[in-house]
Amino acid sequence: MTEKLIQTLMDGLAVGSLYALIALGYTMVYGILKFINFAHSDVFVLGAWMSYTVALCAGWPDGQPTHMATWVLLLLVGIAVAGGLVAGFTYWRRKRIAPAAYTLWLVSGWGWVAVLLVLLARLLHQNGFDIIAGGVILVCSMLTCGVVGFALERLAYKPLRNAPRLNVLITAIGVSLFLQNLGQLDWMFGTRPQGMPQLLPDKVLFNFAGTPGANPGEWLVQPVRVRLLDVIAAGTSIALMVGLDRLVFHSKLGRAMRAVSFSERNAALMGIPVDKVVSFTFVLGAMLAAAAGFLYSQKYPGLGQTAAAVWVLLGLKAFVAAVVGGIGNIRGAMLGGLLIGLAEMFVKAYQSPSVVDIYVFGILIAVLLVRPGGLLGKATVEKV
Amino acid sequence: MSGANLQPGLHRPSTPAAIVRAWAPVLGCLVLAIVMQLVVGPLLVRMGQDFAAKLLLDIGTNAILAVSLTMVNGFTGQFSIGHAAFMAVGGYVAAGITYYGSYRLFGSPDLAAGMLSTSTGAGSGLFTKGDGLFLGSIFAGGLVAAGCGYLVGLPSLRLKGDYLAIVTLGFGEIVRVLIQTQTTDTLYDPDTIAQTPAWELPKYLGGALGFSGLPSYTSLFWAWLFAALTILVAYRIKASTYGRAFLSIREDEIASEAMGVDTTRYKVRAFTISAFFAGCAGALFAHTVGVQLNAGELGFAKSFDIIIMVVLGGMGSISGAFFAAIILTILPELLRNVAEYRMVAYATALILMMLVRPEGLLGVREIWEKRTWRAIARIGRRGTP
Amino acid sequence: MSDPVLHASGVCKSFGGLKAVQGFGVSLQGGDLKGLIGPNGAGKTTVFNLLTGVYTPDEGKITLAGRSIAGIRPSRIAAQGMARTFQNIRLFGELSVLDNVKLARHVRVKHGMWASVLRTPASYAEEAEIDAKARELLALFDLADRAEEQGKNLPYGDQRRLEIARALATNPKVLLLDEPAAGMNPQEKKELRDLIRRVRDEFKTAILLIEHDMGLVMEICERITVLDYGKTIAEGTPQEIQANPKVIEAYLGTGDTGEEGDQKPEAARA
Amino acid sequence: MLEVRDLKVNYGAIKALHGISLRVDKGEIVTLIGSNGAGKSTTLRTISGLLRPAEGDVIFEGQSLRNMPAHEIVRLGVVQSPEGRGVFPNMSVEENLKLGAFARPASEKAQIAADRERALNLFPRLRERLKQSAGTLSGGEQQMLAMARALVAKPRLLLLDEPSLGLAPQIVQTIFRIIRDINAGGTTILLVEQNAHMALQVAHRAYVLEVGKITMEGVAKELASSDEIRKAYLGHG
Repeated sequence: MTEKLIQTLMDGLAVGSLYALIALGYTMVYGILKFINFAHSDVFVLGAWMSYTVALCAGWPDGQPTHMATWVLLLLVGIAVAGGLVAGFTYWRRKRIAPAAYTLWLVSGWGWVAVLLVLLARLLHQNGFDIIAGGVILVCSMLTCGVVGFALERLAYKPLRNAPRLNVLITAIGVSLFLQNLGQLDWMFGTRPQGMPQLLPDKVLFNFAGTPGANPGEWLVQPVRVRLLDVIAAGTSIALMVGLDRLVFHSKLGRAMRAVSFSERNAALMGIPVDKVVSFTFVLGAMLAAAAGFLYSQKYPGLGQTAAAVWVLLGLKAFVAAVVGGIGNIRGAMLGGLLIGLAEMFVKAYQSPSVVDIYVFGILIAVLLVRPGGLLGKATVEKV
Repeated sequence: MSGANLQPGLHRPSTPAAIVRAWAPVLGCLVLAIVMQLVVGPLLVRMGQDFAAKLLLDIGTNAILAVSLTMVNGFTGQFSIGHAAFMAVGGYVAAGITYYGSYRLFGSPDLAAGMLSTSTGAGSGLFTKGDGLFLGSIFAGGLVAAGCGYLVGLPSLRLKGDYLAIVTLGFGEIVRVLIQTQTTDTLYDPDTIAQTPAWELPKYLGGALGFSGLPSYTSLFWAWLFAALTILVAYRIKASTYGRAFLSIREDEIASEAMGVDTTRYKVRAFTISAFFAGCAGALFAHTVGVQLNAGELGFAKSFDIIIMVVLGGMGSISGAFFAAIILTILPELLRNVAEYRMVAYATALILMMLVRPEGLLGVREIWEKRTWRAIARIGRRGTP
Repeated sequence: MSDPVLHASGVCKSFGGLKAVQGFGVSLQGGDLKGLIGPNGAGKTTVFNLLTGVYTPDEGKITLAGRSIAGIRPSRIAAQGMARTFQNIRLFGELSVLDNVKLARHVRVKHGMWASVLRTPASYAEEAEIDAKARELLALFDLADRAEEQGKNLPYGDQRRLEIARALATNPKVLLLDEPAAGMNPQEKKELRDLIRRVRDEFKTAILLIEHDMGLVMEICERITVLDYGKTIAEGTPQEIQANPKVIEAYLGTGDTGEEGDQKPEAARA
Repeated sequence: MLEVRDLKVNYGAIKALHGISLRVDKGEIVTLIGSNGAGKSTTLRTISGLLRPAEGDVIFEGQSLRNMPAHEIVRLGVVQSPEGRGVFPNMSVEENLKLGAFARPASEKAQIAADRERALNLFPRLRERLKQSAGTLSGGEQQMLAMARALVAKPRLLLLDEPSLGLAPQIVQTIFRIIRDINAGGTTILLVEQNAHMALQVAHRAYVLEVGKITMEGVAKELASSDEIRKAYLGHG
């Protein structure tokens, strides 16, 4: 009995830390811009698929890399050339280099770093340093999603900074649908589910408790199994979360983020470049989501197509976690993530896997009705 | 749309004239539905366009969905992203009634059907014996959905905007999972069904596998009758003092409350009415030829489809939602060759719409209003709205 | 004397530790026109929010036509005869000017929603009445020819006037005007002044007015209440108020930096 | 040092400023007084780049601020202490001060520390509360924090928006004394105030703003004794 309890607890924490990682992105964007970035869960999915693509490029199984990988290089060259053209043209006409050129170069530069990382991962993999290669793939996927987050913010959300919240919400839904369906196209990831190769080693680190049976390897009561993969996943997410916490609460940039989240106007008066801080927040959130995507795909290697309901639901649950914890509150997101993870695992273990969602959304509705601002959040009242 | 010529409030008609004006549009809805059934449908079938007739059927259902969602998202400015759940509730309730009802009454589910039971083609008449049962089931589905709508509307007492949206979404998911986790059995043996007490029958709705073997009652007549009635009711609400109350909540909730509109009550009311029609649409959908009722398909993806119709048509425009429903039902068929780009295109359209014209194509305007045409004329002259 | 239409006494409200309004009282009879003034942040709008039910008072009594209204929701207070305008205009921007006013009649509507949907003779009758009444009001406010325009497209001064027209359409016993002259030019202000007087005379409404344009307040209000830091510091006729040293201090400051050698300005001594 | 030329600002359909011009010279305290809604804060917000003028220009040391984003204007040394204090309530006093120095490069570290010391010396009460979160400070302390925070940004022109708003008279006195001290230390100040008498006491020159227009300007001491001011505030009569 206790074994099952402890095992469930551990599973819950492992999954919960992933939820928390995704929830952070929702919460950071909400904290700063006061809107729900519905597309965040799709960035998470993108992170998983990107890891898959990069892993194939790095030569993991002898499979065929997704089509996406082949045109990325072309695109990068294209972007870099376009940036050069824009820069040259504006310099020729106005004797200054247009910001657009910088943006293009930034995207392209980031892309080239990604390409180098792929090559690095390949090299490491070929020489048997798989764990390090896995780390490189993680970084690569995070970088790419960071760029995607940046582009989304600049193209879709920034023009709506002062628009009614409903419009922004609809745009976010639009962006989410866009990413889902774009990913399904043949020249992206395609519609077929794929199996994620094992990048990180997995084995049972040790067992404890349980009642052994007569023969070795036989158990009357299943012991608590501590798996390496879970430890790595939970460890990585906790490290990222602690890092984020330090960044937000103990750095100049973090102070700027918090200032912007309280009041864009007053932050600007402090000399804080609000647009840059907002972009940075998006990038950061996207990178955390990508990390979660990577870790998730390691734990559950079956990758559904990008628009698969499973993915969307996962994202939604992370989002529920953010709301339950108090959206806009970073520590609330961590708390909410763990809470939802635990709830999910306990329902799975003690009731039935199929009713998990009822509980998750039930918690959401209950929390919202009792504390509309979430557990750690504050409810806001409109000024008359 | 039959009510388009009504300009309420300008004159006070004599009582008999008022009664005629009040009921003529209802009659109009009936006539439209009959024409669809007896003229348009058979004509399309004769031309070999069975497929077009089927599309016409879908348009009817989708129009109900879009127009009913407009009442919540457009009129009161709340944001529901769980509309498909009401559809599912209505669909399952109605399906349970007709399926098991047909067994109990007629001994088998597929013998009784309305006129368009034979695909969408021409039949022999308007009504057969199953139609009464069907009509009852539609209302039952609508009412149960309305009850759910009431429940979902209640949180709007405390929650606004994004938060309310999440609750509707959460509700939708709960409904879906509740249906899916039922037993996967569907009873099909008449004797068993006859012996099972009525209150136990709702357990057997197909669960995760979907509810199959439903009679195809939905005909052009029913689909268009309900579509026309939905539009008529929506229009009459919008063009009445209650419609202004709804719209005022959307425009400025605080001012609306200060002017004496009990905003929470009206929001709940909007949710309830909207859910009722969505439930009816679900009932019609469940009994459409070629459809297998499956809660898994009535999740947020379906809700988003309906939202796209409402947003593109215009937030608060009944005719906008109607036309968007038509276009977005036909478009996928035209875009068969590039089907995988369809959703990408929708998504892009949604984003662009928000960037360029956030109120949707028509805004709150209706296509029959003069100001709409004035605006269009202005665009024509100057090239800008 | 007849009973007051609006009577408030000892009304208090705190937000967190901040005492926004302390012991506020006011008494209005039909046809009264009172001013409520005070420096920024004195709690004037909070008083309005308390009277109209946006906030619930912590303490104190508010009665409207003899019935207590403290703590009931704004829509019910509006139904009982309290109407207001807002400091930052809150029109229904997408709705037409006419519909803005028509909406305000909603609170007096007797037929139910189903009657509207079924278009019963009663609903026709009432809609006709609403329409007539709204047009009448628009004519009175010189807005008749803009009836079909969207509220948000009106020029600023017209928006302010439309807000007053809308408030009046609820048939209020008490009308609260929150800075109706803000952002108006002198000509518009003059017209507004006449309008407010006319409203008072024709509708016999009791009016409570928050305004920063002292010229306007002094000219049209019979009595004025001055708030500072949530407290009533003076109450009286415009002349009394203008001469009241406490009021002058609240508005112009003491001018005393506590340093020797600074001469006290004229006004502060008056 | 600062010149505002024929500035017109609109909020949507509302014309907030109908073309105002004013000038601030180096070393001065200039005050902009007027009743509520006259457009004082609008003027300051336009200078510091939060609002864009419909017409007119703002020139700071020969450079137009018209199209410059707010955060770059801060870098030029035009620092605003916003209306209603605008401290960040969830951050400690210390963090708020650090934000004040946000725009300054890390290379000025020693300088920043010195400025912080100087600001804390002006407001010794803040020093006792460095670790306390700003939201728990009293109104007067928040105002002090807002000013100290602006000082850490090393302003050449300090814009103060209603520092006396909602404060008890004694604290107002302290605040104004400190404003004078800050000016004595060489910082030019543009002070927006409702508390006319107080403002006219400390300022060198003054502008009176009424409904988006400047109706009077002159030497502060002279304006202080004029009846016009009283009229502007309390109406004619």
